[in-house]
Amino acid sequence: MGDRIYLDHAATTYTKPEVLEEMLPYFTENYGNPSSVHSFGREARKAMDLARERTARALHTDPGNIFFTGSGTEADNWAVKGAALANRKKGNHIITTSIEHHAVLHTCRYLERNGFEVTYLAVDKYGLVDAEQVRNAITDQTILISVMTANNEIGTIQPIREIGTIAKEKGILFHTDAVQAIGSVPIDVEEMNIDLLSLSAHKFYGPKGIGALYMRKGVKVQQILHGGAQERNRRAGTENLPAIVGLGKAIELAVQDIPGHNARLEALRDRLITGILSTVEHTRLNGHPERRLPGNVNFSFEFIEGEALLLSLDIKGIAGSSGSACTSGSLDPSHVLLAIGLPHEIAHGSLRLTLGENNTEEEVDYVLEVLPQVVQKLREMSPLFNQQKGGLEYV
Amino acid sequence: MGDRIYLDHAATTYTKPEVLEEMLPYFTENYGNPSSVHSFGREARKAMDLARERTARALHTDPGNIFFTGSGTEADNWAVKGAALANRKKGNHIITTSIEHHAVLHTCRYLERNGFEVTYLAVDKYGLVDAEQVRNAITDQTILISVMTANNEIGTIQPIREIGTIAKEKGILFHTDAVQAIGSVPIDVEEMNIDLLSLSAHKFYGPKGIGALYMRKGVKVQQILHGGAQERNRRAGTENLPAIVGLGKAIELAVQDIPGHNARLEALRDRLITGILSTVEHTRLNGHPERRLPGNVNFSFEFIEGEALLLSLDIKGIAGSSGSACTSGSLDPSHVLLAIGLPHEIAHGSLRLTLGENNTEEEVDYVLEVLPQVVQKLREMSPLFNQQKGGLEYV
Amino acid sequence: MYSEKVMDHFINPRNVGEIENPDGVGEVGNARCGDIMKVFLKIENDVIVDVKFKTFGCGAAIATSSMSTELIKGKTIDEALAVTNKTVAESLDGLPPVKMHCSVLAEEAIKAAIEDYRKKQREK
Amino acid sequence: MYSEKVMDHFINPRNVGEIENPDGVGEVGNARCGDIMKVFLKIENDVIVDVKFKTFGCGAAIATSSMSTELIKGKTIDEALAVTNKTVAESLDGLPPVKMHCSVLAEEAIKAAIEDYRKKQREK
Ligand SMILES: Cc1ncc(COP(=O)(O)O)c(C=O)c1O
Ligand SMILES: Cc1ncc(COP(=O)(O)O)c(C=O)c1O
Repeated sequence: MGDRIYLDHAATTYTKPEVLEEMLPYFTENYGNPSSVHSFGREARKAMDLARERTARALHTDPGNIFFTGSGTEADNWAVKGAALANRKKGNHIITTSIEHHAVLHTCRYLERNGFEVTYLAVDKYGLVDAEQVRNAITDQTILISVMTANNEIGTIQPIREIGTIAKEKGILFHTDAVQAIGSVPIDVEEMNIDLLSLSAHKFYGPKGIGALYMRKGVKVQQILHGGAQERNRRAGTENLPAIVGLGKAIELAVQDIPGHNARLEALRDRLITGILSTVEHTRLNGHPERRLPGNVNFSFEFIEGEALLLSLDIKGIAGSSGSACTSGSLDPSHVLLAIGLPHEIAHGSLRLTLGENNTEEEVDYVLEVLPQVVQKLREMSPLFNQQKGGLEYV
Repeated sequence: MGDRIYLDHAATTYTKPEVLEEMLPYFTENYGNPSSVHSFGREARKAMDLARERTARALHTDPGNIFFTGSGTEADNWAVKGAALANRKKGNHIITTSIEHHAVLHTCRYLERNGFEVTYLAVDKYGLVDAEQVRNAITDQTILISVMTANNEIGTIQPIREIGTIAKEKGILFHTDAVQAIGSVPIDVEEMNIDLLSLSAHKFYGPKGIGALYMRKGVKVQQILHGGAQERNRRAGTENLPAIVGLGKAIELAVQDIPGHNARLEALRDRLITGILSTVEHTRLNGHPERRLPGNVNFSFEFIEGEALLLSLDIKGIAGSSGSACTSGSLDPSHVLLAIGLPHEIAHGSLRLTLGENNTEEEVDYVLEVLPQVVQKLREMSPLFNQQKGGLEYV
Repeated sequence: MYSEKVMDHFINPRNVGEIENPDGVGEVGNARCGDIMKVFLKIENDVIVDVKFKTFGCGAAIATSSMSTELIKGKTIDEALAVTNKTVAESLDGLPPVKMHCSVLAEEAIKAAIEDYRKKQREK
Repeated sequence: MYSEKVMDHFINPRNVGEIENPDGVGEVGNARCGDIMKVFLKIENDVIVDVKFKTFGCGAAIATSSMSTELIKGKTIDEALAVTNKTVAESLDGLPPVKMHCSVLAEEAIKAAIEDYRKKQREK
């Protein structure tokens, strides 16, 4: 056990040493621009081709369908804006969910300001979208469905395959934000009828600042970054070669043994969940009890506020995150927690602990030792705790 | 002298070892997300703040005016699209030049398809824009002037200060693409009346996949990447911390001793130019004889084609680039070479050699030994050479 | 993000708790917004002889609660009323801009408690 | 980008040069597009006994010139006419898609030279 315990892998992961190692030569030695004719350029191009192949293999598609971007956010923006604008003549309606990442939600808001109509599907108390609800929301104007594979806050895994089938049946483009899912949810874009898929390397032990968009061949998507002819003339900007190499290596490692990876993380996750439920009262597990990411733990602790909880844990060497308004930079707590029906006061008291490959049982046990004390201390300070011994009411 | 000579620094530079060294801990140790509350996040935030300060210092502005992007291309897209769309109510006219990088030009074409009017100013035979021409192009609809600080192909340095003065006088936003200029042209955004400035780290020995946009406080620019609240709510996406750290270090080094850096490169550049002019006939130096980037050498060799020249040089271990259509992936040769008045057939035979900090006199002398032989060999193969012993005619 | 002083008052908050039969009680904020502060005062001869607080809120809310109660302890009511949110923030070596509202909360809670005391006095 | 064969024919192009008093000459392409190929034929009894070329163009243009002239040397006119751009590209172990037009250039230059030869025969 190190001196600090990192339990915020959903925010970002470390880059694995073996990934970094593959990247290093591309900074100082093989630093050519893949578009260049000379030997430096050819070496770069070769490395890029390999990374594209590895990425394609992980998604069960052809390298020609993979386009590298500067982030998961850019991939989401490109998919949603690009598909909407390119298919504007067919219709102006988009279906998404109320618990998407802001990269999708705020892009939808932008499109709403520009003449599109967006349906934000509600989710159930576990954060699950109902595929039939998607079907019912379709109108003759619907051109795009965007539903994330797995939620970044509460870890709920959506019925992507079912939604893909409906989208295909209706001839509507289907985008999924798989940023949190890569390495935990097996993806086959063909089988799952996915037309567009976003991913981001720093969520699966690759470097930050590199993502990819899978686009099925023939799908019409407008360009959003204009300039040079890179990425087969669809995404301009000198290719970020070291990061592309890192993404390729990281995704290869990430999909190598998903069942094994999941089993390991789920064991830790369930130990943490069970431990918390059995030691801390007035506590609620957020997200789906079974259909959840293997590394995701999300709790609401009544009567206390999330940032204070995070700081207290941080002092004890535990790094987590929260959907509290105080940590989101906005006035309201997490839109995801509100969407699953938590009242504001409960949502403020949320804690997300996301496990990664290096976490150990020992670390989990340390958290289980410290967390109840910290919660207790904050509750004793809280005016809400005394007032309502029985706990606040919520659905 | 290494076994290969890299003379394509305008395409991309290697990352300096001392830059890479500062980046490394942020991959595997201090890998936190700068938006996180915990100690990993705070370390990340601190490193990001330092990088922003260093960048601001290099441009003589406040850190609050610096926004990191995923590339120079993104910075250009953001500046031009963002300023145009945010100021649409004031007018729909943009002034730029015919020799901008495609990141600006193709963005302007996109805006033209969306109701904007763009004036593409002509340049003289040296690639120079006339500031008075800018003034004359202004209409009551003009909302943005975008002129690059220095050209990436022929190295010509524009009268940015004069254009800035005119823009300020007329109350029009002024953007400059300084991607090629950082480290060679001293920049003071205040003195030069620049409202928006794009830069890209991999052109000054920083990493690829990271750029920055300077935006003067109060300037209205629309967001182009929607999502999280990063970069003070103006550019979404998890911050690419290692690359941001690298940009900060690289720009600090790049502006440390611009006169010294320029003197060294100019000596090599002029040795190369003089050497080529004195050994190869039917040859033309492209770009301005004095107002040019210290590392830029650009020649047209009549009767031969650029890609063949590049390949031949590559075989001899010399890495350069060309404005030939065959290397640009388009049907026409470089728009810059055409804009300075070269006929197509001459533009095809262009060679750009761009020097960097590690190049030596010995390397230049090797190029001067090899290049005339290579040109001669290709000319002897060319049907144009025999036909026209006197050389083709052009203005 | 937070100064050392803020962290000190967050980790070891002074004056946490309740006062039985307080002379004045003030509660401001609401749970919906994620911030509630409740202040209890014991007052003798217009002097605040004891003060306690309970706070539901972020690190800054707890630290400003702690600091502001320290600042008014042993002071006269008039002196306590002169303690502004700026004073509290400065005594903590500053607060991040997005957290300034927490110091306002502390100021308001104290004012509300004194108001409550005065009301009770008038009612006596 | 290029196969080893392409690079070999680019570095050591076969049949470069001109033939004095050729029996047929063909020139296709233009300098504006960056590609010109000129083919010179020496023909005896309908057999191409010698062939030379001059090319202004990229690496692929030079390599296809070299390969296509090799392929027709010693062949009858009919055999030479049967050499398509696909044959040339395949003999070079393939060309990048954006360079396929270069092989078309080579095929056309040879056809033009044979056409020229036939025209001259008819005029005799
Ligand atoms: C579900 C989801 N989508 C999109 C993103 C955006 O990815 P990035 O921060 O790499 O731009 C994230 C993470 O931040 C995410 O969790
Ligand atoms: C003048 C100029 N502007 C913009 C760019 C684009 O920068 P990047 O490739 O980093 O996106 C480049 C280089 O490619 C350039 O030379």
